[in-house]
Amino acid sequence: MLPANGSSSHEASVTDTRPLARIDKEVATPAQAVAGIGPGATVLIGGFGDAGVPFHLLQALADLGVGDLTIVANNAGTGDDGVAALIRAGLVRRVICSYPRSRGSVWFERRHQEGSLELEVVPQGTLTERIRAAGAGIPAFFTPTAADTALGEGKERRVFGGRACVLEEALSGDVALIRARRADRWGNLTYHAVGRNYGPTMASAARLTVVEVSEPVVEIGDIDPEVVVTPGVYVDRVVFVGTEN
Amino acid sequence: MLPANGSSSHEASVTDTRPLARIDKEVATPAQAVAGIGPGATVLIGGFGDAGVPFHLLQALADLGVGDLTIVANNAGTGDDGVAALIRAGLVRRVICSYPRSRGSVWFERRHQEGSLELEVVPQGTLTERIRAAGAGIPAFFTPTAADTALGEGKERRVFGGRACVLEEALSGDVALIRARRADRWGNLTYHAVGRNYGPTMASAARLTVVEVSEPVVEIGDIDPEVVVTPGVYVDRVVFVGTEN
Amino acid sequence: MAVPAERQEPNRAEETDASTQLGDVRPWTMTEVAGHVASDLPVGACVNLGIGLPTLVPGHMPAGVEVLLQCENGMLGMGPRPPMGGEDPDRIDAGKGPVTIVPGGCYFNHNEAFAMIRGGHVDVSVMGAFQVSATGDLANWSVPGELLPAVGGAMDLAIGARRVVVMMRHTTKRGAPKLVARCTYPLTAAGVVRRVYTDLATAEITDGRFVVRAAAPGVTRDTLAQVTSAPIAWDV
Amino acid sequence: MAVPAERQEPNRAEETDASTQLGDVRPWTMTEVAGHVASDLPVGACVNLGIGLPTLVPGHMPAGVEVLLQCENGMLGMGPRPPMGGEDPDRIDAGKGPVTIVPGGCYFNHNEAFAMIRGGHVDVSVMGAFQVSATGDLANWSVPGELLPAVGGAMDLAIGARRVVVMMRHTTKRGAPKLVARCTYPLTAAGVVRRVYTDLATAEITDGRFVVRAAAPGVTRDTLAQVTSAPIAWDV
Repeated sequence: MLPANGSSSHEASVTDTRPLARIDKEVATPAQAVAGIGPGATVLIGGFGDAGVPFHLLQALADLGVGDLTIVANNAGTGDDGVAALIRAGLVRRVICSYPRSRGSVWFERRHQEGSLELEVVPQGTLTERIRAAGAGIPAFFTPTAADTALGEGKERRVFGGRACVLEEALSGDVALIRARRADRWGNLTYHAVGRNYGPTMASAARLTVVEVSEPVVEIGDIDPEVVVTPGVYVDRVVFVGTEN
Repeated sequence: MLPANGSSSHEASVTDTRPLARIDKEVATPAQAVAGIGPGATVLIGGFGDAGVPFHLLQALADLGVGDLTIVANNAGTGDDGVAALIRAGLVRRVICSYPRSRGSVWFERRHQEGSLELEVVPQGTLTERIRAAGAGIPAFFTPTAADTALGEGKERRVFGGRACVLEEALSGDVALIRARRADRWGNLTYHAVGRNYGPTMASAARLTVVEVSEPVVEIGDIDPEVVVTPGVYVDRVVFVGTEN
Repeated sequence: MAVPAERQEPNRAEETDASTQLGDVRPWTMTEVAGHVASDLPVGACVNLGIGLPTLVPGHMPAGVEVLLQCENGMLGMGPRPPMGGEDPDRIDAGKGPVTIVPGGCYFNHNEAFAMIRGGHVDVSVMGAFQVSATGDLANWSVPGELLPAVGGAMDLAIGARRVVVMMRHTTKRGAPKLVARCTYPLTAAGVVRRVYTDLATAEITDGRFVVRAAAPGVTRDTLAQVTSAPIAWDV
Repeated sequence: MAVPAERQEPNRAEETDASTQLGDVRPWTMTEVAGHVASDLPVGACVNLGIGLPTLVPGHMPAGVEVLLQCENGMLGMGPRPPMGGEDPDRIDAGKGPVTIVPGGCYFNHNEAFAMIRGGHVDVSVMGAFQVSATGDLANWSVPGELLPAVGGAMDLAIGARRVVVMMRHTTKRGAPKLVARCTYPLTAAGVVRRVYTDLATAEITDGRFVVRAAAPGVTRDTLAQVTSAPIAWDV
């Protein structure tokens, strides 16, 4: 996702010194990978339980120390790492998630009780569909999920084919932080098992998509074009972090 | 997609003679694969140009001779085969497609001029998104495509984020006919190059999904679970037809 | 996460057994109940199992009967727990416990998993519940006045699966009925439950009643009426 | 299928050259125009090329400059036409001609291809057009009164790509202006075109005018005004 500048005329551009002729999205460290994320950012974070959680990127973001973040994730983090590290450090203003209450969500519960953390609970399928809609250029959609329940209150309601539905709007991020298995230097990705979860969807829905990968970044052509799961066009930065978490 | 009968109590079902304990979706011939498709059916047909067109299934459907069909496809067929075979035989009442006018769409043009064929033209991205919505349980969505154009006339219009959009409804089929490369007996599919096109989406959006494959059907476990493109749950029948068209 | 595992923590567990105080009644064990659920699953069905009690079901499938277990985090063909040492943090079920994948299984992303659920491609969803009403209303995601609601995929499964069945104990720990005329807990979805499997009875939901199709040994019409707060019919 | 190949059939072609009748003007060839488009593509950009004239662009990319060509039928990294005998019916471009895939390319389904387009992930869409207005309105899918309209992906690309540019001849075969104050042909989308590349000029669309950034040899303000039916400014 390059900014579509192209503002030079073709004559001017003859003397244009192009900064790069080669696309290489790899960066060396998680710190470089999260550089530039600013206070108040909305951050989409992949993972379900511990599967597919970009722990290294989250630690780097916690170290960066920017606050007032809105976090969009399935869970609200457990223990001291991952999303919990951000919440513990007081960097999070708002959490949009499906399942905040997990065994070990201590930091989330503490900050929430303190009143310093807003919470929006979204049904899991609606959460992923809202993110997908943002990536796919769909501003809003109707879904039967949560119609006529407490989570559908205040939403526009309409009946389709005899079935009550609610209107849900797209949910995009300033940044997406995800974890994948393999990447090439163009950012094409494959995943490992259910670590895939939110990755492909979140990658499409943020202005800056950052990926940690468990295998060393490979050259273009090393991933079969038939098995790429996330096309590189959705990816901005890739950092190799290995398999240990 | 089994009908969820399960109407027997657990006691009755002890003596239930289950018809099959093994899932095997392979059938022997294209004729068997299209058996049971009735007059008036809405048929989703994969393919873009000649890529991914299920020519064998379409010929079998033409041979079956059921009429009054509604065809949903990208194109309206060229030459004498594929979708054109159905139109030529007078079996089609209505075509919902994106690009009806291709070089060689002789049968479509003839039947359309005769007035025996209704046509609904849908922008390509809206067509695939309407089919996707049907498969994903989304009854309707807003899209900026075609807003304030002739193809958006008569549709509900609403502005999101300063941008005009129209409301589009899900488009499902009674049957989907698609072409893939490899299938296992559970119906898991992989595709070949851009032959993939509408296949995965249409497979999810029909009550009966029928697939012709270019390679012999393999045993379960022979396709890497990471590279399956269409999960078998969307597939009802598979027939091996080889690579020649 | 059809039913939260956290619901079963000691301080809020409503899953212990009050039914044993009903005279001669010999309630089914939940293992037996799992067998009842399993024997009703059609061959080839795509089945989503909520966490907690429903995870007992696969252990009771007849050998050689192929059923596809769908996991909403992105897997079809979920297999049993791996042997010790074979766990993979990226191969877990909805309750975050380690699992395997069977031959014929596949992975997909979360969005696809819920498209599959909401789009009607899951044949049977087996869930736990706090309350089920005689019109099929389901309450299994939140308790009244809760500070930290957590819904997970419960609402998607409830409206999306072609057949929703509930597996639970017949009453709360304190003996309060969970089969009710009208749910007092927040709804997950209205009118979706087709059948309940409890330790006292298996009942279909039809015409605003629980129609009993099987009852545990010693369960009489009177005993069942005592612990059920909804119209009951018998068709055993 | 941003612009239908059928538009170029002899009986309806509007793509031949009327500009050569303008005195000393030496119009650029469409090959030269393709070079103008190519030289403005940012490195690493994701670019969708309409069928017809825009397919000339890849041949003019500087060697070693990596640009991702997106094809709306489900491919990123579209490569050149294969050698004779290397054609594959499943490896075609939007115009249905045989192509290859470059290292780093990948396949995806049609729905994903259009999610990518509509979702703003295509940086530049290069299209042909019947008419472009001074406010960026685009008309390239249908002619007035047409019996058999066919839209393809034109509307999706027009509203979805982050930058829409048009490559076309400056006038119709009969010499009628294609750069107009207001389109008389059915719109593909309103206010989307940012730049036009013709055989006579390259112009940015700004503030309701065509701002000329470059002109072919011999093109004067007067000659351009003769064949353009819209406000023009010069900023060469």
